[in-house]
Amino acid sequence: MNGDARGLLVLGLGALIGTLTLLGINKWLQRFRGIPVLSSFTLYLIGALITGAAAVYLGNQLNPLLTPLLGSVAEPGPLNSPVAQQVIYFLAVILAGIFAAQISFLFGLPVLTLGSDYFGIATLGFTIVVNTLMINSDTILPFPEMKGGRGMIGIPKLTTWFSAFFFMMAVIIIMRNLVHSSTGRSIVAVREDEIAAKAMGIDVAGAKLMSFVVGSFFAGIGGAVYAHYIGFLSPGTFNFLAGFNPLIIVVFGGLGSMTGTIAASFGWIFFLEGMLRVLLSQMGTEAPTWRFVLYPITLLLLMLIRPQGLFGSIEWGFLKGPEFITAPRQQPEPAHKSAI
Amino acid sequence: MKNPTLFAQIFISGLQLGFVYAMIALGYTMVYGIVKLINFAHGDVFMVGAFASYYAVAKYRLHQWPASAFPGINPTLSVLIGSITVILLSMLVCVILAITIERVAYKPLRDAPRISALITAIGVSFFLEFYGALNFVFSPRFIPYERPFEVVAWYIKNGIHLVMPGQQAPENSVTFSNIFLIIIGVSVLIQLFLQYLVRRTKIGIAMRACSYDRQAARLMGIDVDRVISFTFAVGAAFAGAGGVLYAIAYSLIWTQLGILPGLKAFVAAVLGGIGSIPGALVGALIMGQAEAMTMGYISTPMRDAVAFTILIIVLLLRPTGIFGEPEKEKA
Amino acid sequence: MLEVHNLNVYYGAIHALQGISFHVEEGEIVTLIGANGAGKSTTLRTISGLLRTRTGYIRYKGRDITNTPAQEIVKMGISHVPEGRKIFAPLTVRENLLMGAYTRNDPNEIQRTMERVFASFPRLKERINQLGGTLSGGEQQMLAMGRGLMSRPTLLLLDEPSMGLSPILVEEIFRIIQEINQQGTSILLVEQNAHMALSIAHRAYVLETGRIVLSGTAKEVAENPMVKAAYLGV
Amino acid sequence: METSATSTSPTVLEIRGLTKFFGGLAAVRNFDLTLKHGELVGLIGPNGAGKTTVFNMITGLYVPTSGEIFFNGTNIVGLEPHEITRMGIARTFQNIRLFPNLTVLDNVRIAYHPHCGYTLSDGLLRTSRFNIKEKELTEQALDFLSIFQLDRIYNETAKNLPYGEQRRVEIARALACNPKLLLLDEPAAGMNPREIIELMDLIHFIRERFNLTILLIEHQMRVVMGICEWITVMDFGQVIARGTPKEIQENPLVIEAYLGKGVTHAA
Amino acid sequence: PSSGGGGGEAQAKELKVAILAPLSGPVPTFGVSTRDGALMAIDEWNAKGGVLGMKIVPIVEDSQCTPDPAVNAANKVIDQDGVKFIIGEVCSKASIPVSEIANAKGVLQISPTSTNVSVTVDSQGKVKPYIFRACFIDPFQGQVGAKFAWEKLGAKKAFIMLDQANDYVKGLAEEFEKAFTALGGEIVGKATYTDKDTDFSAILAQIADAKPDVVYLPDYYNIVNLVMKQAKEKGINVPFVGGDGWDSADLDLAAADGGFFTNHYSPDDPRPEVQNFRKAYGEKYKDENGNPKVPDALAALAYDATNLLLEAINQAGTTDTAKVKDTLEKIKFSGVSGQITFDANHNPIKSAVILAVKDGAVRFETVVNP
Ligand SMILES: Nc1ncnc2c1ncn2[C@@H]1O[C@H](COP(=O)(O)OP(=O)(O)OP(=O)(O)O)[C@@H](O)[C@H]1O
Ligand SMILES: Nc1ncnc2c1ncn2[C@@H]1O[C@H](COP(=O)(O)OP(=O)(O)OP(=O)(O)O)[C@@H](O)[C@H]1O
Ligand SMILES: CC(C)C[C@H](N)C(=O)O
Ligand SMILES: [Mg+2]
Ligand SMILES: [Mg+2]
Repeated sequence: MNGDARGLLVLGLGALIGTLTLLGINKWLQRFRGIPVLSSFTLYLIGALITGAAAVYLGNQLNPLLTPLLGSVAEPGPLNSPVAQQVIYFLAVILAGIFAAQISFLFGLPVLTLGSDYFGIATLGFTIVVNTLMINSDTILPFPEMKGGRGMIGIPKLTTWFSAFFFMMAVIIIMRNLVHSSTGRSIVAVREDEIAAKAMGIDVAGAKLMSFVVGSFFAGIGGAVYAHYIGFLSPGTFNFLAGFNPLIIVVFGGLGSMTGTIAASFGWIFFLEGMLRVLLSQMGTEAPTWRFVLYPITLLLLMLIRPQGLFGSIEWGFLKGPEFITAPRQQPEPAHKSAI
Repeated sequence: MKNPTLFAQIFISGLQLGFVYAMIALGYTMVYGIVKLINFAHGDVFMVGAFASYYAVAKYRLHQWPASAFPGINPTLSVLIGSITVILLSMLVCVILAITIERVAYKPLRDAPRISALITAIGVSFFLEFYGALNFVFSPRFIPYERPFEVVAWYIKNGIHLVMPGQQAPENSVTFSNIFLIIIGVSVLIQLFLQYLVRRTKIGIAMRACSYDRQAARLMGIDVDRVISFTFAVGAAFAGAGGVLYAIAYSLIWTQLGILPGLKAFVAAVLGGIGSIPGALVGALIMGQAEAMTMGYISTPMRDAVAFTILIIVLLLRPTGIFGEPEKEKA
Repeated sequence: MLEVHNLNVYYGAIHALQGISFHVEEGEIVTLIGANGAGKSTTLRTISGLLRTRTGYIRYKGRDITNTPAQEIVKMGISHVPEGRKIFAPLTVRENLLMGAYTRNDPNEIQRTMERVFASFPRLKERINQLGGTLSGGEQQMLAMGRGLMSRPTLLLLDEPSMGLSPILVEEIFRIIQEINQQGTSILLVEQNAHMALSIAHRAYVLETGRIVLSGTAKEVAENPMVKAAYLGV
Repeated sequence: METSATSTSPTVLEIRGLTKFFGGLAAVRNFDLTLKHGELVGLIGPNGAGKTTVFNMITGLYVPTSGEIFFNGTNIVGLEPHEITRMGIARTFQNIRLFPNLTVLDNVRIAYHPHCGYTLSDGLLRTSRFNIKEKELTEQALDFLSIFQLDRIYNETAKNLPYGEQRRVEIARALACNPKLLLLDEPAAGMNPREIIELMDLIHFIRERFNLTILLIEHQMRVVMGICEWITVMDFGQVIARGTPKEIQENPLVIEAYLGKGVTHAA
Repeated sequence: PSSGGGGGEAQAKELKVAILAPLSGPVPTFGVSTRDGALMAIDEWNAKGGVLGMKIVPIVEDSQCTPDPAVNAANKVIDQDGVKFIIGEVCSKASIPVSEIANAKGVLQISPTSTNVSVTVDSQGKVKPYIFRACFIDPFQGQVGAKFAWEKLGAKKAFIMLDQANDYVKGLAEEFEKAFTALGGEIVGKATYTDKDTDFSAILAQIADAKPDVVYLPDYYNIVNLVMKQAKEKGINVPFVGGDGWDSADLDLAAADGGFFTNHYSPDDPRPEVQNFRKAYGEKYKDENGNPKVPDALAALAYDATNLLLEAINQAGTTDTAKVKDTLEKIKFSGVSGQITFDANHNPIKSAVILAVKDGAVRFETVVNP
């Protein structure tokens, strides 16, 4: 394989991972149209850090115990076999998702009673608080393994093309099924009008919490996959500005459309990374800056031309909801006439 | 308290920070109030204000125009007039910038989903930061800022005394500077002006009317676009003034200097109750003190955690901020 | 005084008005009646500049005001009291009324108009410092009318002023409409309560799915058998 | 017009001493009301009398300052709105509250959420139960829509409908909540006389068909006088009169406060 | 068409060398000097016919002195360009994560200036076989700073300012503290900040309150500019001492006036290697006004590191990184910044200089030998 093809592969993997995270957030935005829910990026971080920390920590603690199982580099033991590693990796990713979901549950429980914009702002606050704590996790919190703002190194790089794709498909299918179920409808109803939703027998707080937690679960999974892809993690990567990226992508793709989110996240990564490569050869030092000059301009133009996003609320192929209306209904005999 | 003078010193720096935040927070509050848009570019307008004054002073020496136009003028008066000119010029630059942004980027999206406008605002913010960072625009670096007037400091110890240039204030004294006084003065004036504008003048009431229902406002004969532009302009003018004072106070500028103060000011506005003008001030002062106290007594890296924890707690206790009116909705 | 010719108005793909023409003369009360979704509100919104027409023209006192922005229309003396009242909820009653007089500048004149509004709606004077949003439905309707009058219009567009009002207030409102009219303001009235509308109007138009299907004096229209069946429920 | 409602029917709703203050203002004061099964009762009164506030308290959107509300014998004061709905009380809103960006069909299907018949995991896994139930409820929702002659526009976005159709969607949606007690807040507002007559028929029809008890707020005297068996009149938060439509129409207090002299021609 | 791929393609005509330098981000002068120094060395080798008959192709990536972009850049050059030799990164906090990747993939990395211990050794204290550096390490640098403060400045009480999230700053601060207290000094206060901070008044108030004899500020020049400017305005006249992070054309000389810092070399060093290098560099690179640029330590070390790498490849006679690394371990190399031989942890033993910022210029103060 020549270098360029390999480059594409790397980019593609990045795009997959991006997609994975973003889907988690899309879910959210569908409900909170109009609010930047930034904390999903934090949860993404939490997911990432938790697997990372667990990997490093457990590695250190269990090393002596596991040596017979792990074997040495020359003679790998049973746990060090690629299969065993992958199994552990899959469990770790799912655990990270669960953990992120739990954190968001605890945070969401009190905060979800806030009005929509205030909720968004509280999550922004949450993002920053968690990020700050992460940066200080080695000095203030008792997690020296996480190395605080200096970042964790040496996380096993276990994410493969296959596993990223697997998780992405899983998330997409779960999302699709959720959105087109009664629960999905109730979440949308809450977004549209809380009071009316209450009057329809929908537990508004519950629905909010539900969507929040599901979104966080996906974000946690995304984070874990990312952690095991990049092999290095630092909280600085997940600051509140970076938290806008998923938001931008989701809006770009079209708020009501999963198809759009998927397309936009691939497009976004190719666009930004591709732009850097192209520019770098021509602009030298200023290339990274130019990239962030051109990128908002593109964004602006797109928003002005298609404010509803690339796909609006169009859904393609198997992402569409199931159709239960069998035959076109003809004008019925007005039933009530008989009652008079 | 171990050391009361240290506390007082920290309190003063928190106060100064708080009043700077207040100047930015007002713009956020006003714009949010009227178009329900978190104008993320506002912090960058603040930055442009700082840069405008930098060019006016360092490149064009505008702060010295009275002295060169009328030789023999009282030097204090000259500095005063010159500095005011610089501030007004920066405000003007910011106003023009903000109106342009509003026209080009936000107005076409007025009927689009709110989130589209928000994304656009983030885009504009990125653009200003990075376009400014190009070498032929401003610079990617930190630039030392030349002040239009000199810092004069006083210390309090058995009365108020002047600190001689180049010398240290005596031990156990609390110092403050003319910049501190100016920031507070300007900030309070702006506050009063706005309060009057919004509560008492026709355009102020029209701003609130537009904020509630634009269609209905148009039926009253209100030129909604003008009112919105006006709101952006007023907010930008204050941010511009804030930018100049911030640059004078910390005397180093770069193109991303608006991000964090912008964010903090926005949070301050929320803390105080977004839409409320006294709320913006109170929220900003709380933010300023929270940060200063954390930096002084806990540790600097923790200050955002503390400030934002306060935000979350306040929101839990008063879901619409300290001065915010409860979200009234008749079912 | 107001002449509307061949309006075609669209909401996206929906063709809401399909070539509407009518006129209102000085001192008249003209009513538009029609079923739900016939396009009555759309007609008013087009006249007051909230919507644009693709074809045709609107003339007011001989001037072409087609597709003029709403704020300009108000200055020319047309005031639109919208469907659903559209009170500024966070503003007090007084501030709401002041907004009605936004295009005017003389404070004394404005004060005088406000007194006249209070004379018509004494309830509003009692509540002058209450927030608009906390008024009851009827009070809000009074405020909306009062606010519409604050610009001292020569033509008042009223969109379903009786909706949601108690019977006694419905009568009251119609009485006030007549009063306003007698003081020299022409009125274009959109109503579901065809009974009442026809009883005070001089002339009437019947609108059906974006077209005018019938016109004439109020009396003629009220006696039309089709109207009787469809709109008067007799 | 005689219906099954008699004094021997069981009590569905009983309100005792209900009071609500907004700040210093008593929007509702010491309000009592009893509804028997199958009754169709009107609640009228001048604007601002507190009628909607009573509805808001019954449905749990406002918490009463004091008083009790018994629904089928249970005190529902303090319950969450969605719990109350699930017990069998559905309503419409005076100022229509549809889910504006959703289709007509989805507006109605949302009301099935508490009793959709499948669990979240069925939905996530697309089990056969999900498919069967979802199909069932879609059919049913369309049936409701067809009663209101809305089935042909099931795919329209709610906010684009004319006012009168929106009102009908709202009633259809309330019915889909599977209520025993239906609260209608000014259902005829914005309808023309012909549509009002149709609406009256509809209200009758759904009461029979779904075995409902209905409490109705309305300013159109034709509706109230035409279909209600009993009427309660409020003013300044208090009950000023109760009785049959005929009695109410002749009650001088009501005429003075509410009906005015010209009432006769409206009925 | 590239030939990057797997090991030992002897017939390759090109040798790709990646240069990871912070061209943008908080400390761009580090990146520019490093790139220029490395490219100068590569140009010189190419002029002489390359190494082992191969033309050297530099691949410059902007790593921003920030872990994530640096890791991405490293992944890109390794996976996409098939690079097997990396010069960089400059900053320890970026070099450390890069070293993990490089070491795991058997890519040889020489950091010219990353002084933190963890660059070449892992968390268990074992050396990373494929990672080297061309500079001294922080335990030594911290010691030099402490000794200077204690002996030359006569300081008894020191105040330390540090950014916890920067490996270099944190490490150096710790080493300084150790050395200074060992000498008998007292640390009267420690304050942390982040690299996002611009307002240091609270810390400066603490300093004024603690009345130290010296403030140790081992951060990069961007932070130094901010802090010292505000300190001057607060009337704090205590001398500041720092590390090699101060070395930049963008150091605000007025603000930093009266400060001292430890560094790898001084361009005023009269040794002919230094003066020849300075001259050649100045001819090749000009500043905005067209005057010859004076190479700072970053340029000198990047130049040395690149030469070191190419020399090792030359001596090993192969581009197999396993062999080159063995050669490096035993190499004796004489560079602009001094003699380089590696200890067991792949760290060269080198002397340090102390520079003083005085009256708008940076002046050579003393040399300190290990
Ligand atoms: N904002 C809108 N978007 C799309 N279609 C609209 C919109 N507003 C109105 N319509 C459509 O335009 C047509 C005319 O509506 P209009 O509101 O003018 O009717 P109306 O006669 O005032 O009815 P009503 O008595 O219910 O108020 C209707 O078919 C309606 O569905
Ligand atoms: N959330 C609230 N806050 C303050 N006052 C309120 C609130 N809701 C209702 N009110 C007041 O309570 C009184 C009763 O209001 P309510 O809406 O119940 O009247 P109503 O009888 O339904 O009138 P209408 O027929 O006009 O709809 C009114 O004076 C109203 O202003
Ligand atoms: C260029 C130098 C200031 C880099 C520093 N020695 C570090 O390790 O981060
Ligand atoms: Mg209408
Ligand atoms: Mg009501």
